[in-house]
Amino acid sequence: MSVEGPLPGMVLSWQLDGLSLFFALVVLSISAVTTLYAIGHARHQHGFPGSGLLYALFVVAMLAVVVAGDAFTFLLAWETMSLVSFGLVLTDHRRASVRETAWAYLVMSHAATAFVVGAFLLLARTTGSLVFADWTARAVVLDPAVATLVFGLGLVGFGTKAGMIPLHVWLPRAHPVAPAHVSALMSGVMIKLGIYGLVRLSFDWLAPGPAWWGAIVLTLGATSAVLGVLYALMQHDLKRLLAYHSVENIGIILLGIGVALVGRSQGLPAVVAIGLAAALFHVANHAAFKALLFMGAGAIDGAVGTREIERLGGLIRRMPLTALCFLIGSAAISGLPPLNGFASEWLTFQSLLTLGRSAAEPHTALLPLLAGGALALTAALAVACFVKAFGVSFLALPRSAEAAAAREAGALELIAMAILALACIALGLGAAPALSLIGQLVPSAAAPLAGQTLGLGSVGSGRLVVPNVALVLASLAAVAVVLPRVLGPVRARVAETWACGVTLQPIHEYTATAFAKPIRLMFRDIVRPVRDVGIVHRAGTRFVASVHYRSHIAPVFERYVYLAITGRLVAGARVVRRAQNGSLQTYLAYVFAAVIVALLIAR
Amino acid sequence: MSLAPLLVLVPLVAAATCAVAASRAAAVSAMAASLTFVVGSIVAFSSFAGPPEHALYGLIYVDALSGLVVLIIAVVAAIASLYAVAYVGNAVRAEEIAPSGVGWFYVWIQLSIAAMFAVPLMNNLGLMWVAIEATTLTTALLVAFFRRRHSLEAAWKYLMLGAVGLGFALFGLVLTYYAASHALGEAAAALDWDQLRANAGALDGALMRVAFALVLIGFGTKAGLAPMHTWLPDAHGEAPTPVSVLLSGALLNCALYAILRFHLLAAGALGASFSSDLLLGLGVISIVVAVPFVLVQHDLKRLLAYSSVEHMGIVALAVGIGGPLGLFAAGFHMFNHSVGKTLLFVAAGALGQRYGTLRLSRLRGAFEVAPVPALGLVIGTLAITGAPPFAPFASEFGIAQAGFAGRPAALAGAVVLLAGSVLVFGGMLFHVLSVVLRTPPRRVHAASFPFAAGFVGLPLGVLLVMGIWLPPPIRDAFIAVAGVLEVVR
Amino acid sequence: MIGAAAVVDGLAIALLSVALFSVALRGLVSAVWLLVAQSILLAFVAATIGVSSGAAHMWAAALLTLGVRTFAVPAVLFRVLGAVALKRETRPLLSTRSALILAVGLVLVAYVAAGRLELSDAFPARQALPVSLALTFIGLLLMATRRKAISQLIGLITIENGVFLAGLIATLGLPLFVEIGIFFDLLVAVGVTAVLTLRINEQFDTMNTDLLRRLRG
Amino acid sequence: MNEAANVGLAVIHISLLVALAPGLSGVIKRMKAVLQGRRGPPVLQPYFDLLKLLRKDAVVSEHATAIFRWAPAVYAGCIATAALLVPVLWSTAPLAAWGDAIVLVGLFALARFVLALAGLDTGSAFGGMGSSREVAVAALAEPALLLVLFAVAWRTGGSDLSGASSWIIADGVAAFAPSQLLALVALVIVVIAETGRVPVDNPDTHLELTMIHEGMLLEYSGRPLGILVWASLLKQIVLFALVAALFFPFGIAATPSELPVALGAFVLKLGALAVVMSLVESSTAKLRILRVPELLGAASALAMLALVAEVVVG
Repeated sequence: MSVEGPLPGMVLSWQLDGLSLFFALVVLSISAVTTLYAIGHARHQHGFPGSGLLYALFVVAMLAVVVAGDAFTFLLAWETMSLVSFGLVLTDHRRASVRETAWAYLVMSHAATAFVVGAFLLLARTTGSLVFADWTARAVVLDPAVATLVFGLGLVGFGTKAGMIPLHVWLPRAHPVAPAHVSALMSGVMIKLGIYGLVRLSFDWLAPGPAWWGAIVLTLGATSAVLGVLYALMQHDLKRLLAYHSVENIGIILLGIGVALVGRSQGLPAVVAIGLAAALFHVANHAAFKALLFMGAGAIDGAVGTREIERLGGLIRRMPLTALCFLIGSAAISGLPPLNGFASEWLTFQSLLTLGRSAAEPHTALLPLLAGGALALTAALAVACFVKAFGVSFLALPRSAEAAAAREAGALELIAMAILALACIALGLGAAPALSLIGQLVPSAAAPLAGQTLGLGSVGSGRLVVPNVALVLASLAAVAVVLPRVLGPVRARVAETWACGVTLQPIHEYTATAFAKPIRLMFRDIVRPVRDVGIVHRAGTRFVASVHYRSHIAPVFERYVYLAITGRLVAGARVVRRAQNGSLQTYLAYVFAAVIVALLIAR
Repeated sequence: MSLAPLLVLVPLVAAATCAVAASRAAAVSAMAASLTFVVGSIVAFSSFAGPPEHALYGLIYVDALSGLVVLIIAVVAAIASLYAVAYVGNAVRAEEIAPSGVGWFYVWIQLSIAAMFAVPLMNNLGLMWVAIEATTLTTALLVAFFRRRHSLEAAWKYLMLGAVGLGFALFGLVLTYYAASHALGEAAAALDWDQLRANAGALDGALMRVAFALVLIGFGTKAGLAPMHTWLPDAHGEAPTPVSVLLSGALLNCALYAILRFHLLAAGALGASFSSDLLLGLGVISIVVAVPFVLVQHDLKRLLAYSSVEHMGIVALAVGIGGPLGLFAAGFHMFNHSVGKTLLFVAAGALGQRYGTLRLSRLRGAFEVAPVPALGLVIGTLAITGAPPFAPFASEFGIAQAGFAGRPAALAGAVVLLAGSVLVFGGMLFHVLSVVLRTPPRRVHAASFPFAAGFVGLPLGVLLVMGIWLPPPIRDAFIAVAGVLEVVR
Repeated sequence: MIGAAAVVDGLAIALLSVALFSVALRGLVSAVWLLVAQSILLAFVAATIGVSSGAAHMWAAALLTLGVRTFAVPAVLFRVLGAVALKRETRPLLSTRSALILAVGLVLVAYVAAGRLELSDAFPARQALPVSLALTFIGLLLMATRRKAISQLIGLITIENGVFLAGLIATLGLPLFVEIGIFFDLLVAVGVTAVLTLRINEQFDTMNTDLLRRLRG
Repeated sequence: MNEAANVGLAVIHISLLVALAPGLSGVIKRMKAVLQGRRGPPVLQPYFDLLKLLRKDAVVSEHATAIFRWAPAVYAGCIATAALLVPVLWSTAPLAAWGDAIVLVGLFALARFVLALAGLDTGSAFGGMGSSREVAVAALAEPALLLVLFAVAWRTGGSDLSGASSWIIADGVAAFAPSQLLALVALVIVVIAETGRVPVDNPDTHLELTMIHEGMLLEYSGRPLGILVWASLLKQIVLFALVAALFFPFGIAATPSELPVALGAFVLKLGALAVVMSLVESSTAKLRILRVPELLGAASALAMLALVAEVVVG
């Protein structure tokens, strides 16, 4: 089915192969749930009149990106997606920071699209057509330099949309500003389309390239993962924290893709399969638990009115169901068994190990294994981050009046969150069937499966059967509870928490800043915290009246990469602007010079 | 008898009646514009379909390319005249224009429309030059219509630079005439475009190189190509909005039309590379020069003016790249830019009248003050800066695709196009957002803007539809235009 | 025939010297008179070519030149000058000496640029084409270095004269109706400029265009 | 080996580890005391403490929620499941068919997650401090642990622990290759950090400000505390078993007849490790929390070195 496009000989066509179907499934399922949530959440969010329409257009645009059959349709859908999400991010445009963020977001995605256009046109130059089918049918025979250029342009273009370090700057600024259901969709699904583009480019349209392509993706993936989670740990706005976690999870997905790329360049189909399966499986998992967590954050924001963790606390008593769903989401994102996060991270570990073992030269073997170390660091930091996020927000005593007065989220919101929570559990326990589905959809991503068991199945290689492990875990937990009863019943008496003899006040509790302090100090060279402490003495005395403490994380990328570029651009523009100095004589001189140059050229 | 001569006649008659019946000049001008719109469309679409036609004893010659320019002028003139009714009414109420001057305003408007229609229709290159000179003269006084110091300054520079440019163009024309008379014999036909185009091969090479160089710089000044563009932001910024619309939407294209005619002659005589490379070079320079002025700008209309410089550069780049796709996209982009820029200037004009100023720092909260023009401004900016799904993206994509598939210079041009459009997108959006959002000022002038939805909705609708699907007649039109512009490489 | 070529060359050189003289001059009134001199010389050139080639329309061109360039245009200029008190050009951007050096340099550039275009079988005036280009350049120089609006207009008319000279000698005159069109345009251009100059004078109560520098960026 | 035998073996496996766990802790305490010139508590003292705790009533904070109540059960379940993954007596660990080294690390992470949350649940400052430091230390220990597992897995064909140990048994002498030595030292440092031994944390003290692991348990009392302490001791013995399995798997039974020999070998290995631990504990002082990263950074570096030596030198 195709429609005549605006340029001669151009056809707007659609294509639906396994990969498109997989991403379409992810888009559809998550947007269905977020729509349900949006309806429930409407009473909090003062959307402008057209926001419902924009939201529907956003979902349609994302679907169109995934099923686009040629470069022009793809770009149409791609940029419409950015434009619409820009509109949605601008929902409460009263605040100047929101406008600034939305503008930065749109300009960065527009610049990314320019890179993608460059890559597409280079491909169109050699194949002579814009239709994707032509690009895959004749494996595009590019000479290496052009192929590398196309891959580089695609990586930058799609990487920016995915939120890969160092192109991630828009993500932690745009997501917290958007309303909950929009940021759930943006973070859960939209950034995955960047991954979709990258997978299409590197596995469908380009012939296998040199191994260092994969190495670069692996390095960028590892950096995104570690830095993403580190910055997340330092944030105390729940949504910014979740946004940085999107950067981290994109890093994990890129690790899978990197493994697949190296495998493809060295002709190891098994490695490609496990790498790609891990990446795609994590795409689905991340979509589920990230959307869940953003909805949770939205529910908290609706109930308490703030997303600042330092002013939450004790919400588990007032919002038990939200707390349960948020807990499941947190456990899933931290990669804890038996949930889906663990299953895909396990697969990513296995893919790194498999590549490490089967790589030809030693030095290509070393990189994936070290990336494995980075992934382990990321997983551990993620646990720390979500213990902080969940613990400080939900447990112990409420730190502010609003938190104390919080009320449970609406029914629809809870249903939406419950669906996704169950999805996390189902995808975890049902990891094997999910992976076999992915294998059928994308043949080149058929993970090594033997019935319920994940793993290569060769002697000594790792194996994982999530349901069985979960069963054993549950039964042993039960035994641990029942066995001591042999020694007779015991009673539990309720008393106050021990606080060195003082009745416990919310002030005694550990704040998020304090919780993250050890890690902040341990990684201070990377994270570079900035701290200013102001002490106000009572007039004329040495006695301290009040202490003012403010700490934030130096926006390294923003200051040294983005503001540097834009600053120089604007400064350069100011210099050039002086050329239009208003005097007719100068303008005549310009015309004169132009005539002289033209005559010289024409001689 | 073809309708072409009517295109010049109707505005002239209207100008005369406006001069006489000054009180009802607005209605006369609006009617004349609608009439020319209808006639212009008929002439244009007949030129796209059939072979080039002659009229008025060979004086008038209409091929597909001139048909496109006629169509553009018809559309832009109609919008400008219709909008002028509301604009001038508001201006008079705000004492910016003396009631006595209203009649003269419409006289000059219709005269300039007549002159603009004459440019693409004239077969004789000399008369074409005369028509372009006429457009300059008629619009010069319009630019200075507001009796403010800035308008006078803008008009003075506009006139001086325009006259100098056309002086050099005339010099080039004389050399072409010499080469033509040398090749075709002494007859008056030596300056007729169709004859010249037919046997351009016989023209002397060395002469045509110098002639094309002079013509390119000369008419380039009128088309606003850098570095001769310096008058453009002053003129478009200070002129009353309907005049800015005419200048930006139609007049630049007339000058570009003249360049394209000489480009075809030079290509015939010297082979395509010389003139294409010059056009491509000027196009790239225009895009590069426009960027800094868009990034740092303090006036809304000047911002739109620099965007016009960039888009004229893009069209020149497209013709320079050449090839069936490149030329198709060039014609397509000419049309898109005119429609989009007309919308933007109308919106800017409406806002300007509501705020009483066009300084970006004082334009705030336009969504609340004037929602329809504000929406038109934002979506128009997104369209004009080449964001899909609007038509300018399709044409710029076509140009880039042709560039990437073309010679190394074309590839470099396409890269500059992509980079330039991103920077301009960022710059313009930043300014427009600061205009549209934020909290509005307390005091705002009252200014009527009738059929606002029509003025904003229609062009946007056209740009949106053509961004996704081109109706067959329009597609054939652009193919025909590409056919005319086709230059055997 | 040969004699005519020499006459035309002589007239061209005279035209060039008049232009160079106007570069050196400061007074506005004298500048207009120099313009009149240029027009008369142009009329003679047209007449000479008309005599030698016998082309009827050359006579018409000569008459037109006399009519428009020698009478109408200066008349407008004098009327404008009448309305303005100050008759002298304020200090131009370049000192007279450096302006003259630059003018001579431009003439050289014109000769180099136009020299290669040997118009073989056109009117055998070797000097005329380079002179026309030189006149154009000098006109542009005048416009670029003068502050008064009127002198910029005079520079503009000098450019028009240069182009007109090229038109005359290169092809024994452009087709008549084109010629008429160009003359009509020149007249209207001068008219419009005069109106603008008066308005500037009325608004800024001086014709010094240095005040016209407020539109920047 | 049919199904019933498997289950039987699993039960023996888990009950052996559960039984020996407090004893191991007692032995280490006793050795430390001897090294420090004092008699020290009887080796069976931990058993008495645990049984006393399991019979006592619990005092639960008013702010405690379901997380506080369910934490002990989940914590114990995780550690027990992890125990089933490590080959101790029989060549293939009971759960070898369903999980591998990475699942072990995952289970430890889940245990830590639950316990840290329980620490925060009651709102006491000490619980918060304990959890914060526990996750911080773990954040540095896990990468080292995983790199060690990768180094071993690279040699033995994959991350399956049982496969690894039987490969090393078959390989024999090569087990003492230099890269393995580096990995062993790294793993020992990680074990010290994970079990809260002296350089990182002091298991015997109740001085709130210095406790990491104990800090989280502060609010627990009675039976839940008993379960938690027993589980953390179980974790310690599992880690020791892991060290044994990965570096000295010799003596693990391949046929039922060798089971007694395997038991003896296992006890011997535990003893050796206990000696090492007590030597380390009594010879070093507790590091400041901000110095711990240097120690664990060294462990990660050693693990990376082992990996490089393993992969590049081969």
